[in-house]
Parts: sequence; C-alpha cells; structure tokens
Amino acid sequence: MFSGRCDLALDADPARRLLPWLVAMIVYLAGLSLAGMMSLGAAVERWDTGLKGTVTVQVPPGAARASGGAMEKLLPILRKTQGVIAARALGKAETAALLEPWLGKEALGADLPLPRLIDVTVGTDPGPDLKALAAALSAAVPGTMVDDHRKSLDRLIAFVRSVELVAMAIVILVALAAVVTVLFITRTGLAIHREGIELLHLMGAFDGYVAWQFQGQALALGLKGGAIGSVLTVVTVAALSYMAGAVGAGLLPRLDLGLTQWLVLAGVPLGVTAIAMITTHVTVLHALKRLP
Amino acid sequence: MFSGRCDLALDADPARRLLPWLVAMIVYLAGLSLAGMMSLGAAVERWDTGLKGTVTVQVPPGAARASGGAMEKLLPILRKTQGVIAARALGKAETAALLEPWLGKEALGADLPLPRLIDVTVGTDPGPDLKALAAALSAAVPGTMVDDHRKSLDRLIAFVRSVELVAMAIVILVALAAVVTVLFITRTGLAIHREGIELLHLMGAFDGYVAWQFQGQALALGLKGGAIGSVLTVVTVAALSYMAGAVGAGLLPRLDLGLTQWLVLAGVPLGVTAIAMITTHVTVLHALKRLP
Amino acid sequence: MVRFQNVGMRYGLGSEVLQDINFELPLGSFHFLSGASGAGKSSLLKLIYLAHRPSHGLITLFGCDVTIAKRRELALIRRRIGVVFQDFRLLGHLSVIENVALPLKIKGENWDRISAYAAELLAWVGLQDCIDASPLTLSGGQQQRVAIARAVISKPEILLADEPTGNVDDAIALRLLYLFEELNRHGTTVLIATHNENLMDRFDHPRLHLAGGELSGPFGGSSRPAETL
Amino acid sequence: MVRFQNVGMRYGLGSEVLQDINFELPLGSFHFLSGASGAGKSSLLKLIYLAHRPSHGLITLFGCDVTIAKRRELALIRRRIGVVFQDFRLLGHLSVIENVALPLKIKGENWDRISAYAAELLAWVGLQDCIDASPLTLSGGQQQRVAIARAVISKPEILLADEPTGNVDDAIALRLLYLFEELNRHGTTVLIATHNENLMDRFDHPRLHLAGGELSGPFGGSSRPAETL
Ligand SMILES: Nc1ncnc2c1ncn2[C@@H]1O[C@H](COP(=O)(O)OP(=O)(O)OP(=O)(O)O)[C@@H](O)[C@H]1O
Ligand SMILES: Nc1ncnc2c1ncn2[C@@H]1O[C@H](COP(=O)(O)OP(=O)(O)OP(=O)(O)O)[C@@H](O)[C@H]1O
Ligand SMILES: [Mg+2]
Ligand SMILES: [Mg+2]
Repeated sequence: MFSGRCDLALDADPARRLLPWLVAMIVYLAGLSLAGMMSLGAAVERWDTGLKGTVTVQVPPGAARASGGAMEKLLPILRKTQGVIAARALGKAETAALLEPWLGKEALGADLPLPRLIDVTVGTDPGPDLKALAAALSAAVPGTMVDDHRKSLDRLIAFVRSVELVAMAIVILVALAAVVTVLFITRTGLAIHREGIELLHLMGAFDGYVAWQFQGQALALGLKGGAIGSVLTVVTVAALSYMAGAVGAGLLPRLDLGLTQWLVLAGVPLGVTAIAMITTHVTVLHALKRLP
Repeated sequence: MFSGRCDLALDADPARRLLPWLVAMIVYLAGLSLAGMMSLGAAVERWDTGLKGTVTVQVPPGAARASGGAMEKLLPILRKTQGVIAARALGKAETAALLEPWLGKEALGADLPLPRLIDVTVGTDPGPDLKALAAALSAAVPGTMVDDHRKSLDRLIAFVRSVELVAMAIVILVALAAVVTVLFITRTGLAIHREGIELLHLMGAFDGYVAWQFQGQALALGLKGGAIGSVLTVVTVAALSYMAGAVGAGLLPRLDLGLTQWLVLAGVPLGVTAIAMITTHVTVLHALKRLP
Repeated sequence: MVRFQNVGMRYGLGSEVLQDINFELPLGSFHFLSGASGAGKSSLLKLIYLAHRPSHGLITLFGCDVTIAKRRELALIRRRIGVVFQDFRLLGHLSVIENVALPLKIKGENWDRISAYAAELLAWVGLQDCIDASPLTLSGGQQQRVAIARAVISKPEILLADEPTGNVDDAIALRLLYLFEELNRHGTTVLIATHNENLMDRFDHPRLHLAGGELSGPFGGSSRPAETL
Repeated sequence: MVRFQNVGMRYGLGSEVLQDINFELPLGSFHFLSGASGAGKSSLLKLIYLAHRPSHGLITLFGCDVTIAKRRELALIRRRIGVVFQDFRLLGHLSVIENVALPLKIKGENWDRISAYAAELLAWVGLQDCIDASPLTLSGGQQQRVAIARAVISKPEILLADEPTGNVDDAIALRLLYLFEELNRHGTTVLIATHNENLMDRFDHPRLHLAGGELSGPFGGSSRPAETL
C-alpha cells in the first residue's frame, strides 16, 4: 500500500514526465560534443606524431639533373647527422603516388618531371638540428629543401585546437545546464512540497529521510534520461562514423573512438546522474536546515 | 500597489531566477549550431558556385612543348564551343601563383617546367558538353585535360553536408528542448498555482486574464534568457571568426556571416520567446478548459 | 434568484451526494444551511457558485439556465456571487488588502477606487492592523475574516458562506453575521452553511437542512416553497 | 512534561506575540487553551511542538531544554508529540489511511502492524467508508477528523489540538473530545486550543486563557502553578 518511501509524491506531478527527456537532451548534447572533441583530438594526435618522426628532403627536378647523383651526395650527409635514424630515397613510383592527390593522375602519366624525395626518419629526443641540416644539404646539392611538414599543418592544428576548445566549452556549458536544471527541479519540488516537507519535519522525520525522497527521484530521473540520451548519442556517433568512413575523406577527422573514449562517453549519463544526486542532496539539506 | 496583472506571483518562486539562464543556454546552443551550419553552408555554396562557372584546361608541360603553339590551337576551339563564355590563357606568373600552395615557393623558383593553363568561364544553363569538349581539345593537342574541379570536391562537400545535417538536427533538438522546457515550466506553474488559478476562475476571471499572467511571464523569461544567450552567441561567433581569420586556413570554412545570417541568428531568441509564449498559451488554456 | 429543480450531483463516478434537490432562494432572502459533516452542504454551494456541474436537473441563476450558458456568461454570473470558502483560499503572495480587492480587480476596476473601500471593510472585521501583511502570517480566525471581506467587497447579489465562523470566537461570529444582515438589508441574497447551532438560534432566519442527500426546510423564506412552482 | 519559564516569542522582527509566559503542564493533565482570535494560541502550540523557537526564556519538554538540544534529539522529541493543526495539513496525494499512518511510518514501523490500528481509529471518528479516498475529496469536517486520527495514532505523550472541532457539528465534537479524554486516561497530556465556549462548558477541565500576549489560568491542573517552581 505504501509505495516505497515516497511520502511526497514527487513523481505524481504531470510535469515530471517531461523531465527525463530534458535530461536525455542534456546527455545527448554533452555526449556529441565530447565525441566530436575526442575524435578531433585523436586526429590531431595522429597528425602530430605521424609528422614528428619524419622529415622529407626534396630535390627539385632541375637541381637533380644539374648535379648528377644528388642522392649519392645527400644520403651520406643525412646518415652522419646526429638524430637521424634512417634516410631512404624514394623511387619514382612512390614519389608519383605521393604527388598524385595534388597533381592528378593524368598529369603524372604525362612527362612531368618529378622531384626526387628522401624520406628521413628522425629521433625526437633530441632531434636533429634541422636548420644546420638544411644548410649542409643545400651546400651539397643547390636547391635541396628540407620539409618538416610542420609549417603547413601547424595552422590547421591551431584551428582544430580552437574548435576543440569550443567543444570543451560546450561540454562544460552543458554540464552547467545539467546543474541548473537539477537545481531548478529540486527547488521547484521544494516549493511545491514545502508544506509536506514541513509536515514530515514536524512529525519527527530525520533530515535524511526527507532528503532521500528527493534524491531517489533525482537518481531515477538521471538514470532514465541518461539511458535515453546515451542511446541517442551512440546511434548518432556510429552513424557519423559510418558516413565519414563511407566518404573516406582522409583530410577530415574520422569519428573513430577507442575503448577509453567510449568509456568516457558512457560516463556522461553517470556524471549527469551524480550531478543530479549531489545537487539535490545539497539543496534539500540546505532547505531543511532552515526549519528549527 | 498592484504590481501589473500578476495575481499569481509566478516570479516570486525562487527557482524562477534560474530559468533565464536555462533559456540563455538553449539560445546559445541553438545559435552556435545555426552559425556553424550557416557558415558551412556558405563555404559549400562558395566552392560550388566558384566552381560551377569555371573549367580549367590544363596542357602538361611536355605536351605544350611537343605541339608548338598549343594555346593558339585550343583557344579557338574553346571559343567556338557552345556554352563557353570566355577562355583566357594564364601567364606563367599566374600559373605559378596557383600552384604555389601545392609545390612550394622554392620549387617554383627553380626550373620546374609548368603546365599551361586556360581559365574557361562557362555558362551554367545550358553548360557546355564537357566530355565532347575534352575529346575535341585532346584531339587538337594530345595530353590536354579538362578539369571541372568537381570530382575532388564532391566528396568533401558530401561530408560537409552531412555535418550540416547534424548541426540542423541539433538546432531542431534544441528547439524541441526549448518547447519541453517551457512546457515543463508552464505545467509546474500550473501545478503550483492550481489553487490560485481555480480561485481566479471562480471569481469570474476570463480565461484570457489568467492565461496572460503565465504568458507575460514566458515573454519576460524568453526575452531575458534570449538576450543573455544572444550576447554569448555573438561573442563566441565573433571570436571564432577572428581566430579562423588569424589562422587564415583557406581550406577551412570561415565563420563569416552575411547580414541575412546575422538576422537569422537574431531570430533565435525571438523564436524561443515565441515558442515559449505559444506553448504557454496552449497549455494554460487547455488546463482552464477543464474547469467548468 | 437561485432555483434548483430536481438537481442531483455526484463527484466523478461516485454515488450521488445530492439527490433530487428542489428549492428556490428568492431575491433578498437569508437562509442558514445545516446538516451533519459530509451531508453535502459544501457540494450544494459549489453548484450555486458554478464550481461543479449537476449530474441532472435544472439550475437557474439570475433567470439564466446555467447548463446552456456560454463560458463567458458563466464568468459574468460568477462575478455577481460572493463566496466565503470553507478553506479560505487566500493567495499567500499577495497582501491582505490585495486579496480583498481581487474580485474588483478582476472586474477591471481602478485600484484607487478600490483601496479605500477595502481598508474600510478590513477595519470592520477588525483587521485594520494587518492590511499589508501576507495572509500566511495571520491566525486562523484572521484569515477567515479576510476571506469574508473578500467575499463581500464587490457587493455581490448572492453571498454564499461556508462555515464562516468556525475559527472565530462568538463575539466576532456575531459581528460577522451582523455584516451579512447588513448586506442582506441592501438586497443581497444570503446563504450560510454552518454547524453552529448556537449562532443559528440567535438569528431568526429560516434553516435548510441537508440529510441523506435530500434537502428539507421552509423553502424560500418569505416566499412559496419550490415544490409548488 | 511541558514547562515554560519567562518565554517570549515573536515572528521575524515583529513585536512580541507572547510575552513572559510561565506555566507547566504536568504528566497526564488536560487543559483547554482559550483566547480571542489572534491572541496567540496557535503560536503557543507552535512553541511546544517545536515549529518555532522562543525569542527568550526556557522551554523544557520531557525534562529536556529544547534550546540546547541537538537536531536529532529534537526530531525524537517531536515523535512523542501529536498535533492536530488548525489547517489540517493533510497530504493530498496519499490516501486517508496513509495519511493517518504517516507518524508510524516515519518511526520506521511495519505497515502490517500499522494498518489494522489505523482502520480502527478511522472507524472511531466515523470515516470507515473513506479509508482509501484522497483527503482532497473529503468534506471539511471529514478532513478535520482525519487530522485528529493522525495526531493520536502514535499514542503520543503530549497531544496538542488547535481548534479541532471548528468544522464538525456538536455531536461529533463531543465524540472527539471523548477520544481525547480516553487518551488522557491512558496517560497522555492534552492541551486543546478552542473558541467553542459551549464545548468547554461541558467538560470540567482547567482553562488557560491568553490575552495581550500573557497567559492566565489555573496552571498545572492538579499540580502547583509554574510561578512557584
Ligand atoms: N472533490 C470531491 N471528490 C469526491 N468526493 C467528494 C469531493 N468533495 C466532497 N466529496 C464527498 O461528498 C460528500 C459531501 O461533501 P461536502 O463537502 O459537501 O460535505 P459538507 O456538508 O460540506 O460537510 P462538512 O460540514 O464536513 O464540510 C462527502 O462524503 C465527501 O466525501
Ligand atoms: N507566520 C507568522 N508570521 C508573522 N506573524 C504571525 C504568523 N503567524 C501568526 N502571526 C501573528 O501572530 C498573532 C497570533 O497568531 P496565532 O495564530 O497564534 O493566533 P490564534 O490565537 O491562534 O488565533 P486564531 O484563534 O484566530 O487561530 C496574530 O496577530 C498573527 O497575525
Ligand atoms: Mg463543507
Ligand atoms: Mg490559531
């Protein structure tokens, strides 16, 4: 006959049926932002480490022709340089493959003269002194350039990092929204049930007894809304991931998340629920302390 | 002594102080998504129309050398073709500038042979038959290629469009959240003030008199929250716009919005307010109709 | 003024609380309504102040059949009826004088014209010191008097009072009834539901009695009983 | 049982509603508390059931000084006091029997042990038919009786009743007072605030009278007046 411990019928309120959906939307937005942030972060990470270890030495076609055996002059210099782990001249086919995205297959099929490229693997700690290396190499073969790929990507990475910052701001904002929403719900509950709370208090109920009624509701709410929001998030992320994969645009970050990142995503609803519980607990006890 | 028409003290509720912030966050998220969506859309649009009207004819350096006076053979063919509005051979400097991002300044400074390019402006309705054109051109100068830029960008545009879809989904979702929040607030208000509403009704108040008390509050709430949210949105978009500009990454969509788009953004808080008003009106009148 | 013909009433799907009620309150009459706790006194009043609809029968107010009246007409009829609710129903966030003035405000009257009269009325019921307080800070008896002042401020043509003296002592109860008689002399039709035998004994007004869902008593006071209509 | 020494009370920053109250209710006493509307009867009861703190003076309940008692001790003291509130304070979303059983539930007692007793008590106050209804669907007098049943169900050591018969007729009022006397015979200390002179006249219990914020009357019933302590 007594339905659990709910003397206050917090769930009888018709408005309350809407609440899980509000929570679900908060979880969804937070989850999506987090997923975007993490996949951007992962992409940047990939570019970063992918580039850190390699340097490309480029000999323009004219320069290569002018000084016969450019490779033979350059490779020994490279191998002697401190911090260089390996240096390998690329064949014509490899070079063509690398340039294809820029110049088009047909252009390469024609008799476009290709530069000669050397793929250099460098240690990172300590790395080679690239300026000195570049000077040494162009002294040996005039026109030789050292490209550590950084300049061209640093700008991109800076932009992506700023987008990441925005995503993080959104996550924080959404967490804030969760707190504000829970605060609002709890305070509204307190206002609606002020008389009931006072009555329980006057009958000798302990503070914990009253607080638990609100907290239990917050728990149920958080879990229900969190579950809905999580499902939506997973479906969306998976769909985006699939779409990005189908498009196959190597340029763009793919939404592929690791196990840790899926775990972080799973933490969102739990986090929201925890926020809900703690906010509720603090608010209710604060209000109860005002009663004599 | 009477403070306006508020017999129900809807604003006396302490929880209500939180509400403008909730609305502000909704407006902010919606505004940000909308801004992102619109700037992506604008970028795609730019790429699209930028590309639609132009076709580049490329003569590989070898082919140009082989058949002397390639330009003199190709230009007349182009100008005769139906749908071609103008055709202009690019000079060496122009070609170098175009290729610079791909090959680097130093490479161009060296004696890399450059392809010859013709910039063709085409009508779109009807456009020229590009396949036939390509055949005719490569018959005249073997190796000549016609590039309508589409293939390389279509994939990117497809991806950007799907991101746009997600942003639109978020805007819709956030609008939904606004409706749910307002519904929740209104119904909670109805629950808290049920007795007051019934009293006013029994004293002979018209439905509109009661509904207006809730609506007026929704109006105030929407405008206040909307104002806060709008300011946040504008500041963020401006900051992002500045950052993107500073980075200057031509590859990435810039957050530069036109007047129309700023107007659309300004519409977000008004839209949220309107949603709030209408939801409130419908909910309150629905509840009132139940009273005899 | 008020006429019930074969009126029955039930809450939801429950059994009939009132069965076959027939009576008429002529213009300017003054009746007591008695009956045991739960007999249906408040329910009968609810039918008159249009808070509930009859399950069958005909209710005529001011010559208007309320079952076919439009929503807006019903609101206008409600404005001509003053009610003292058994549970007061004061709005806690308004001051006492704002509560009292509410019926006039709903009619759209100007605050300045209202306030002096409201203050005078509050002085009459002995609450001159509480004008700007919140009803929540008043004692039970004080709240009841605020409820009464609110019911009479718009000089209603019908005054319904549900146990209006349950929380005040006999001296104040007498004073309140004098107020009702004063209104009655100015033409207001009065119906007071009460348990207070003592009080009814002190006044020479006809009593309607509710028992078993049926109404008995000298209907109509100075007029013919409703049955013969 | 209950002892007030030089107790004063005010609401917020207002003037003192009660000044220098001295009295003692010995174990097993039965008192009426009278006074005009607004005299401070409910306020005095609030001090005893610990809903309000005195602005000065010493209140001792069950031999415990309430100003220095810990929060948890206060809760435990409250469980030994049954209160009939002037405005009932029933919870509308619980059924009548759940409302009545609430004090026992808060103490952590088992529902099966509670329910039979609650039903018996409701039958005693004449509400056997309303056990599973919501209090919102009850008449004023029925609600008042539910409030009384709730106050007595935990067999409190002190019973405080604020105007417990304002909404019922004299027959039921008598019956309710017999219930209080029955409890009193079993050792409960009873204090009833009421305006009903008639009712007080029918019972031979000492009356405390509040006027101008001061208390007068034959303190302590069968015991010494508090002043001489
Ligand atoms: N809202 C309601 N829903 C269902 N039943 C109700 C409702 N209000 C009253 N009742 C029932 O109708 C009957 C008559 O109630 P009513 O309030 O009219 O009695 P009353 O004569 O005013 O009694 P009292 O003197 O105690 O106020 C009671 O049995 C009560 O339980
Ligand atoms: N919560 C409150 N805040 C401020 N003042 C209050 C509050 N409650 C009561 N008062 C004031 O204290 C005084 C005593 O009120 P109290 O309720 O104790 O009177 P009472 O003797 O119970 O009267 P009644 O018989 O009408 O119930 C009144 O003047 C009232 O206005
Ligand atoms: Mg009644
Ligand atoms: Mg009182």
